[in-house]
Amino acid sequence: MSQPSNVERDEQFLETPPLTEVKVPRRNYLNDGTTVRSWLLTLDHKRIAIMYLVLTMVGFLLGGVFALLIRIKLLTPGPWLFSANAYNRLFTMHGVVMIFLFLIPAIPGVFGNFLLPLMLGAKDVAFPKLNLFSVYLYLAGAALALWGLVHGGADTGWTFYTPYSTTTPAQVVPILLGAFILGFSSIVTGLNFIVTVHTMRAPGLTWFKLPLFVWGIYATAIIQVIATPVLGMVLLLVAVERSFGFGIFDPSRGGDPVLFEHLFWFYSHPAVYIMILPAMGVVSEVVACFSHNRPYGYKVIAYSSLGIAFIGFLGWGHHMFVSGESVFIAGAFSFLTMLVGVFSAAKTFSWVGTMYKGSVDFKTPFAYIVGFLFFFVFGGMTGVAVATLPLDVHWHDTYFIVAHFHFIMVGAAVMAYMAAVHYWFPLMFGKKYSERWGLSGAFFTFVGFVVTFFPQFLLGNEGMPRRYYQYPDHFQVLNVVSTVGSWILAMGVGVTLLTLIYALIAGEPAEKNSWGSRGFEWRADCPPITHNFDTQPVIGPHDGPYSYHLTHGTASEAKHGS
Amino acid sequence: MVAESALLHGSDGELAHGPKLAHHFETMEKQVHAARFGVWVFLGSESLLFAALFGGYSVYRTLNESAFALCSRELNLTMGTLNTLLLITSSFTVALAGYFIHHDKHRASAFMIFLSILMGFGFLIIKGFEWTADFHEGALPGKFFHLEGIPQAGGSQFFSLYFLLTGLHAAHVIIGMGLLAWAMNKVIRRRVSSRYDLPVEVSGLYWHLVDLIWIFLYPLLYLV
Amino acid sequence: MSNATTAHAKPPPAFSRYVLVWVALLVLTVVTYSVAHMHRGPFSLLVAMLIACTKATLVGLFFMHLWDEKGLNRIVLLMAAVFLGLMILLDVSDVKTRFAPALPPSVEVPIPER
Amino acid sequence: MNELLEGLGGALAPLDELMRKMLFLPERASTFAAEVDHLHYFIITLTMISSTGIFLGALLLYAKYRRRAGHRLAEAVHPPAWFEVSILVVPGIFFLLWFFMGFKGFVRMTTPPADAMDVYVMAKKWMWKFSYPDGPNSINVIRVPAHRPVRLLMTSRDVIHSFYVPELRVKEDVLPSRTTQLWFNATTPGRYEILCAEYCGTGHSTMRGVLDVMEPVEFDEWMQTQRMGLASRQDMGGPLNPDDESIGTLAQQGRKAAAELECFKCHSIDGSAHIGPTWLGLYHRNERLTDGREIFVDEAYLTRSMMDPMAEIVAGYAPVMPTFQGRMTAPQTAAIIEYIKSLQDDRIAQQKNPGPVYEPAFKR
Repeated sequence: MSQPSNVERDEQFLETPPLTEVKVPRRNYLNDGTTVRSWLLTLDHKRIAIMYLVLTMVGFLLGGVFALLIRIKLLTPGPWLFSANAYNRLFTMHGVVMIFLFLIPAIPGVFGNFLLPLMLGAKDVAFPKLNLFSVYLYLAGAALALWGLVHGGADTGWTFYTPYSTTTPAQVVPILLGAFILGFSSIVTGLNFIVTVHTMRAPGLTWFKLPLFVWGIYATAIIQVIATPVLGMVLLLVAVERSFGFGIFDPSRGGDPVLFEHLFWFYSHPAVYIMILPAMGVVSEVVACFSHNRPYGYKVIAYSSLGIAFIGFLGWGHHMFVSGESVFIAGAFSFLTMLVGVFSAAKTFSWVGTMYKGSVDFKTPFAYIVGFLFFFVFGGMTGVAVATLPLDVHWHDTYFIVAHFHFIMVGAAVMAYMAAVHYWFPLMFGKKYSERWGLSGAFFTFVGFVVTFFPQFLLGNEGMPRRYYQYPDHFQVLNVVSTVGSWILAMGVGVTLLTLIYALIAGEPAEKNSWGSRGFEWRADCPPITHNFDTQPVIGPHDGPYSYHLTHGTASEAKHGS
Repeated sequence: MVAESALLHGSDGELAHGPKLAHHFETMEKQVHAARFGVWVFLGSESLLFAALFGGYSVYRTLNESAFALCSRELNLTMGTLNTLLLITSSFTVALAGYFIHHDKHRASAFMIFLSILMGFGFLIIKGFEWTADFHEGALPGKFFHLEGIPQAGGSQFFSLYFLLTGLHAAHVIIGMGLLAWAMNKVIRRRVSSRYDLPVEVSGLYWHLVDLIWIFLYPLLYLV
Repeated sequence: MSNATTAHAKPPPAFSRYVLVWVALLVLTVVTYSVAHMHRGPFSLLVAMLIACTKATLVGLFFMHLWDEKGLNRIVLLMAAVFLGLMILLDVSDVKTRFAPALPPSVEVPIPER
Repeated sequence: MNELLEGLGGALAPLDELMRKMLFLPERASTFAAEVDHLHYFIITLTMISSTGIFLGALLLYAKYRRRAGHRLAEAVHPPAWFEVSILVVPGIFFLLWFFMGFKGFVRMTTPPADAMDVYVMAKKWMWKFSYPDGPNSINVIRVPAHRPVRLLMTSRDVIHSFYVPELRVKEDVLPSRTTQLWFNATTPGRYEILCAEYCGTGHSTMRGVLDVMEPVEFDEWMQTQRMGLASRQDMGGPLNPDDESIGTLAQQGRKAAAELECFKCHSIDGSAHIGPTWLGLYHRNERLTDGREIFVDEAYLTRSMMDPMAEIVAGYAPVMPTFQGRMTAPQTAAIIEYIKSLQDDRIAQQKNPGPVYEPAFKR
């Protein structure tokens, strides 16, 4: 097959086919083999993405139920509804399920898998069998963790601090091994994405023509590959100490619990960047598409992703300012943490700048992103505030910290996840969701989120420590407000879920590229065929992921004539 | 796309059937490049599996410097040195295996891999002797540690780390030997040629990583 | 398209190079063994680590063919080492500058010569 | 920041009080509470301004560039260089400014003054035990004098706890089998709740103590009565059981514990030679060890020599002392050390007990 000459190739992609009547797309990856076996043993990155979507959504709902139970108990200061032990198991499993089963695998697993090959113009990820293996690793890890939960659960908190985690009679080892296996699923996914980005790019697709979502996933993959093995070994050390009495962290035998905290947070701080970097990638894509404008400072965003990935490894000590760490090293960690904050701030200004001189269309994904902007800036700056030493002395292990990381994990990462689901819904399922219900779901999620977590900042200021089953009475008012907020948040998530499920079943088919995006993934059909593109896409010299300033445009504008 | 079919049938052309070109790669050469890069990233992440233990080792060594020195003298230095020489030589033979496969000398290459696996067994056997000697001596990890003359704090930490580090390394030696056996099978069955030697190279790289880690373990554990 | 030139474009390395590296590794092992038997000064750890690093780079460059390797494969192990060194640096400096009684009770005993 | 506000005098006090109420911050009962709060206001107002600013900026840009009917091509707009540089540099400057302001205060908050009064805190699963060097112990209630620096030497019997008094803006984890320190200078007398801030199991949320800040005069009287009470109950010796409410100063409990553990078989307390070195005047003395090293006798050395006596043997003494590792509980160790510290011959006894040597935060 001779290579088409440059000019000829450009025309082929400049004219988008005129808007023909919307018919059910010919066979695509969804209806290409519908036996259960074809799904369970699929090597198609898109089907693996759908499997991840279902699994992580189950994890998200399970974690959400735990959260609602915790909030209900906190309505009253005294013992009520269930015992302290049950409460401790609840918040532990809320942490473990939400972090290891949803937040870390969700955006890389679902959208990384689905979109990376499409955005790179490739047929699949570099190692499809390895990709399927990562799904089954995820299933094994999740099954082990839930088995541990059913047989008594752990009451150590998701941080497993020794010597409590090595001495408590609860079922900690299965959950540790579950998290260990989930770690490997994350490493394998990260490895797959790094190799894919390096070797599977379409002809003409240089590094700085990559969509910013690919930069986000690439930076996340680097962290996954480097940080997760350390967590795997630390959890193994705790399991070994519990079962064989190795005494690595046993304080009476010369062990140092602060060493455990060092090794644990060496992974767990970069892990929060594993959660937020893909979300940032989604935000860059959605803001660019809905303002029909190039990202304002593409290089700043791209380099900031890598900056966060590498400098993010330096700041883990800010979790231990008051846990017996030396004053000097606390100062060093506080300084290094400030550097990471700079990259996030730079990205935020670029996103807002993207709307300058664009033509902004307020649809559901964009609504989530505007919410993301406020929560991410507020959550991020409270994070930098908590990295200021004297304030952390007052705030450490109080509800201020709980509010801070929920602002980032729920306010930023989950909002971006919701934006991604709505934005790529037509591409993934070829169906349209109802805009009205989508926006109302988003509205309830915002209101519920603010009413739930804003009072927790004030609780933290007042000095209510975290993980408290019973609390002093003067904290009750804010706790009640927060619990009511959690109900509104649950309603918001419920409405969104129903809207999407309804659209899946009874939504009318979406025509190709309904948002008018110039992203590479939108050049495939909605939903794409099994090997993504009929002909190998080639990126012309001045074509790019955000070429909104060029003549070619979406089907809709073909009608109006540009 | 014409080039890659030539790739499969090496000069001597007696490949039973070469590796399958996956549908999502344009050329065989890109697939091999991706595989090698993937193996390298895997080696980087696998070596970081030891990071937590090296971190623990360095912290506890700064805390009880002298206790670590005393414990390290409890270990059998001759066996440790022998193991180091064994692993280095096996790394050498694996490298030779790669060399021979470049020159399509399948039998020599298979023999070299066989030698390396043999040395791997030797390493494990010596390790077994060392561990049983430690068990009898009482140089055991954590709460089982009862060596007199060595302060409790340093001693139990050293031997916990010793057993964890050597145990994890031994596990990697076993995995490495499995990979080498898989590669040897490929060489004997002439699945590989000078054009396509990925299995030999991948198992070689893994074995060299295992040797690399032992090169650091040896001075840290035996020569404190 | 990434310039994936195959590693074998150049002539494959000579046999003698492997033997040379093998001998160098054996010599370095003997060196580190004998250095450990000399007086155990504050620098013994540093010397042992330097020797181990040279052996590691030898294995890495010649046995693992990083010498004639293109592209990112070269820096992967280096990055792993950098992050490991970073973690150890910060952990040890914390332990060194911590409030003395907050450290695990450690006991200094006189170390006999080997 | 702090000096600036004091300079403005009362003018800002109502605003100060309003901000504190608005942010639900507890009262200020320690010297550095005010400073922490002012830094808090500075940072939180910046956070509020920037997040609402960015949010409103986004809404404004949306309003201005709303997608009107039809679709026009976006101009190719490139961000000016100053924009790309400033979005990195400006936040960087602010964050580093926060760091320097914070670190200065943190060093002062973590370096106790030399004249601080020591109190030993022992945290146990779901309760606090306090013992004064030469005063009583008590469970869950600690009395401290106002306007005087107090240093808490804290250790835990089982898992990590954390001593946290919101009103004093102080918090420090309590690590098992080692000692962490925390100091404060309480300003307003009152009873403040002590909370455990590090998760420690079922009773984590009910592990609450009371910090009773008393007027200095009142505190001295209380301490006197306690000591006198102890003197009369001098001989009612009972075995020192760390769990029950025992009487006598920590030093006296140390004497009882030493008697119980037969320390006096080898150590004299009146300076006379014996199998082991005499305890009289042992504290804060330079000792020469068998291997020629010179060491300074402080708590760390005393603990080490109790836990592993073979390590550092004083020159001229036989290595016969058995190890007490595992045979002595932490409070017994602390009590014996306190007793050894109290054994100064009369010349030394008159001057105020200098208390343990404080290393400034940086020197290990």
